[in-house]
Amino acid sequence: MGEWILGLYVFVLAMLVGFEVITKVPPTLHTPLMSGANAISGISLIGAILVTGSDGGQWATILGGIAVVLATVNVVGGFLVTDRMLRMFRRD
Amino acid sequence: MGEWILGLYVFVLAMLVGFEVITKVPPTLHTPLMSGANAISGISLIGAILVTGSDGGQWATILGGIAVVLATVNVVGGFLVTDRMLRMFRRD
Amino acid sequence: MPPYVMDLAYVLSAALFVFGLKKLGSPATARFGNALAASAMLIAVAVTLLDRSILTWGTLAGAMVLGALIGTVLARTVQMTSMPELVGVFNGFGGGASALVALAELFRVGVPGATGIAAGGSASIGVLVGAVTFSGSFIAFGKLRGFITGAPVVYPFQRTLNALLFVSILGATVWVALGNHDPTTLLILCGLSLLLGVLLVLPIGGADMPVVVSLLNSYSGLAASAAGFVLGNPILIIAGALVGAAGLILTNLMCRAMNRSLTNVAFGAFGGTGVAVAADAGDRTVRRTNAEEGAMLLAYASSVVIVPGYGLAVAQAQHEVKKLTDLLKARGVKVTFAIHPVAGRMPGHMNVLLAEADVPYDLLLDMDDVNPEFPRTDVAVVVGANDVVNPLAREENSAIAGMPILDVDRARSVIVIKRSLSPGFAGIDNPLFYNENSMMLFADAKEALSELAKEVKEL
Amino acid sequence: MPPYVMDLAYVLSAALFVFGLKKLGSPATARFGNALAASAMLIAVAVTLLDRSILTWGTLAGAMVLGALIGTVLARTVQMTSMPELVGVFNGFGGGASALVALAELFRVGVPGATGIAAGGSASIGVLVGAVTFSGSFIAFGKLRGFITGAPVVYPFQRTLNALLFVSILGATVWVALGNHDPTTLLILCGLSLLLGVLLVLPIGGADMPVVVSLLNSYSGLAASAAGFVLGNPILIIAGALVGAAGLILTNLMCRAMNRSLTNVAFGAFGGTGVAVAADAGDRTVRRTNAEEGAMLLAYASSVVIVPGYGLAVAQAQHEVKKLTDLLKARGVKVTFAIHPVAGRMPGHMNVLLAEADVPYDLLLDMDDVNPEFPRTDVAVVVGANDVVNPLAREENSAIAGMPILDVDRARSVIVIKRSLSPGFAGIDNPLFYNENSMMLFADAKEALSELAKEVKEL
Ligand SMILES: NC(=O)c1ccc[n+]([C@@H]2O[C@H](COP(=O)([O-])OP(=O)(O)OC[C@H]3O[C@@H](n4cnc5c(N)ncnc54)[C@H](OP(=O)(O)O)[C@@H]3O)[C@@H](O)[C@H]2O)c1
Ligand SMILES: NC(=O)c1ccc[n+]([C@@H]2O[C@H](COP(=O)([O-])OP(=O)(O)OC[C@H]3O[C@@H](n4cnc5c(N)ncnc54)[C@H](OP(=O)(O)O)[C@@H]3O)[C@@H](O)[C@H]2O)c1
Repeated sequence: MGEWILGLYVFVLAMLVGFEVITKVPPTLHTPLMSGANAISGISLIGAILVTGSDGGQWATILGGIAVVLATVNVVGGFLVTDRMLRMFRRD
Repeated sequence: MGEWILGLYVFVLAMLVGFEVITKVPPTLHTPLMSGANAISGISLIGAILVTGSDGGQWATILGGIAVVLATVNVVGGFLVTDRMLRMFRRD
Repeated sequence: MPPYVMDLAYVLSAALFVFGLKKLGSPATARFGNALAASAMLIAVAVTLLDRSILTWGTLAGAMVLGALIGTVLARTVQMTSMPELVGVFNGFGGGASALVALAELFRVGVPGATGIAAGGSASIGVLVGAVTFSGSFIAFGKLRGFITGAPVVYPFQRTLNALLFVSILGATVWVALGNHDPTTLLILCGLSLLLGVLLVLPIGGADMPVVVSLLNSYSGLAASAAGFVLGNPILIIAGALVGAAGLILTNLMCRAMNRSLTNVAFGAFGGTGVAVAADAGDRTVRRTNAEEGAMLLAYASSVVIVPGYGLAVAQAQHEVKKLTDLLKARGVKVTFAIHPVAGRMPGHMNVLLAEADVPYDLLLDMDDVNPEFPRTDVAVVVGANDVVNPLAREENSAIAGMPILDVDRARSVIVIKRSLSPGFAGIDNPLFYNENSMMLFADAKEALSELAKEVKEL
Repeated sequence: MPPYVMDLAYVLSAALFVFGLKKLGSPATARFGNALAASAMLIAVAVTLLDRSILTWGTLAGAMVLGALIGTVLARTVQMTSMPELVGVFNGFGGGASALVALAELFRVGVPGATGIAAGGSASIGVLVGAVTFSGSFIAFGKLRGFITGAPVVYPFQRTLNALLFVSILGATVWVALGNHDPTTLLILCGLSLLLGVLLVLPIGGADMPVVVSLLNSYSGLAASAAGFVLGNPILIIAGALVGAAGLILTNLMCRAMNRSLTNVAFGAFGGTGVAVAADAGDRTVRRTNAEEGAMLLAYASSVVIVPGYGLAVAQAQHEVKKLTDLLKARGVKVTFAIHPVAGRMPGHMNVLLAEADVPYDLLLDMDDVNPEFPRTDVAVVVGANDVVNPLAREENSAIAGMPILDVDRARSVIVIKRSLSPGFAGIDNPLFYNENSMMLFADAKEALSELAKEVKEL
């Protein structure tokens, strides 16, 4: 079994989990959920860190550095803004 | 990343899928569901085939051969009996 | 076939298992789900046979044909009422197979596949869990069949012995995991695990066996997963983990339907089937009736609700009840069945039983739907049911307090068909029998029902 | 730290992402879910920083601090009404990062990690999907902000051009996948993908942008997954796939709440916000009212339902509506809000807006709960809503046929606050305005509401 095919298993299973986990979400939560999921997709930050940190030549560092900035904005901003939205849905 | 750790990912994700997939099952279906899941757990047949077929010495063949018999009973019998049960839940 | 086609076929099989399991959980799609799971298995087996360098075709083919034959015969011939036993047996086989695979791999290559401790660990866990499943399932089978006493088995020094066993198994598992797999150690691990399976299930009451089988089912999934780790085969890991998780959820659902917790089942609450507390009739009297009077009551009623229970299954009276139903319907009587979720000795027991006799699915009403109907029901016929209609459940300090029951005592009149006043599974008396509007028809369910049918026909 | 601790930390992080996403989907636990997902991210980042042999700490630290700063400032300062834009921007950044990671890896090692075509393929897919997400998100941003016309952009040879673009991208992707990653090819692939993103989003109406952002969100997950394949990093694969799947489901849910299909959104149905079909008043007349009369009506009503819409958001009148509510409540009037699922321009728009003004969550009623109340309502106040209260939706061949609406026309009287008779998003006339029991209060929502409040206070 190659590493690649195991990756494919992981991908397929994660997709299935993703499909199952989100079922009935009330419209009120659509925007926060979208925003939270969006912050999770900033996971490419990990990739960006690996690429930048590994010292693979000028290009890799430059592209990786930009990627780190973009992904960090996505992650930090995404989670914060989601929390800000959700804080508003309070009950009296 | 070792193959082992990827296996762990696969395991954890599959467990999560398993938990999500079964939620509210009416009591009527408990027995067929149990029986169907039981047939799936006969998947060790694949392992038994690999062990028996690979010609790894007398012991492996004997143990493997018994395993193949047991697992095949589980798989074939399990799916058939589940179907037999489910065929009975018909609507007039 | 190029290797990546194989790999993709395995991935497809994994996805089909998931969909199959999902569909199995809902009534309308359950049969389709079972077919999906079966095709997933077929794909996985076919790919394995085609792809891997199979050397010893002879043994393999023989073993598979033999297994398929046994499986088919068992599946086709078994009585519907023996389903839980059969599932238990199959389950034991699956667990046994996983244990053997792990064992064979340990024999074959010492530490197989991947890195040391992880592989060794999963192999020894595979042997342990698989063997526990195997022996535990057969004790459950014995209890369900009645070979082994249904009552919880208790003996002196039980706790000390169990603790000792636990420690030794832990030791053996770690020892094997660390790379020591000479045959002696392996046999000791096997033996201890088999013993553990026996000792875990023996103390549990016979009627709780369906829950035990479901739990062992979850274990057999985990054992298959462990075997998957040993061989580095993802499809085993996935299918095993799916069953492991789904089985756990299902076990929980089953416990909840019986209004009990898993710990309560595992460590015994009210005894097993064998425990028959003498009926404490006191100074209360029951009203007896016979088939003739019963038939009159039924034939001239406008609505009848039949409440089947464990006794219907024991007497195998499903065809008789169907016949009586047809006769009454022909006379214009509205007949329905009230199905309690834990009537009988396995979930869905009554449904399976009545389906076997071709009682239309639509006539079977769930507890929540039928309870509001009882006050408007002329006659409720309780056939071999007891605990599920016991009004004591409404009292706070009874053994079955809190269990939801069928409110038959609210019907205009109640005919109870059973052989005596002896209690049911919970071993407690039933005040229903002494009610003003209750009549006892003491007889075997099969006989009573066919007599009733005969009398109705003659009216 | 031994390597397996790292590995286990990654596995833990993956599981936390799943739980976080699950919890995010239900109102009571959403905030906790977000926190879970954030801690999963923290764990993953910490493990990566600790474990991997990071060489160029300087650039890395600088870039992270910069990103965190920008993210924090944006998240804290943005107006609640600009949320969809902000999410769009963040999303674009995430997609861009994934594309850059794939690109950098291609630059760095030629074919990275695993075997040829698979790795090359995932890299080029990563670049493609990431770049589409990036440029598409910024067009969506522009449309939401109004930099770019909200109307669907149409130009000659649109189809031919798109087809050509598609073919060239397909060619470039395959070419790169096959192992050709000289800078020129990569730049061409990048450029074409960016163009594709622009051309895909441009033709979609401005008001559909929330759906587009959600779809692009799903893409950015897939891009992260692709980057994960490139680097052989399972946590990227998992988190990416989760978002990919969840985003798809969410997009579907959003479409369903608007009673449209995804194809319908993607290929334009009724135009964008800019399309203002002239109101065809014909010979019908409307009854006008003013703040004084309106205030009287409200103050002496016993029940008032306020129906907020897009105009409330445009006018930023959430605080004024809250003030009016408080004044009315002080006078003993029962005030509630009727929230249509697609009122405004993003799902939950009204909830977010009213929450910002501290309107208690309990006062907000869903469409299904409030509709039966209208016949018992004295005054319905429609504030900057139009399509969601348009009775034409009940007619079969109108542009919004079948869209469920709020039945304000069944209230005893209706006050409609908007600036003119011009139509809303769907661009169609609204017969509600000409009803007998409707009164139009032509004004900006903010002004009208504060005047009403002033008049109520003076009564
Ligand atoms: N469904 C499940 O999954 C499950 C699993 C485990 C435990 N349980 C437990 O099992 C019980 C089920 O309740 P239930 O009301 O169905 O059964 P029950 O309470 O066990 O009562 C069955 C009755 O049937 C009578 N009976 C036995 N053989 C008969 C025959 N040949 N003809 C006529 N009557 C016969 C017995 O009385 P006589 O001896 O007087 O005839 C007995 O009282 C519950 O306590 C439940 O918690 C259920
Ligand atoms: N929620 C979502 O997720 C979403 C997403 C995409 C599309 N949509 C669509 O958007 C529409 C939402 O319906 P809606 O009723 O909320 O809005 P609408 O139908 O678009 O109507 C908004 C009305 O507000 C008025 N308005 C604008 N600015 C104003 C101001 N400053 N003061 C007072 N009034 C003002 C406008 O009339 P005047 O110009 O006369 O003032 C306009 O008719 C639906 O068609 C829905 O399908 C919703």
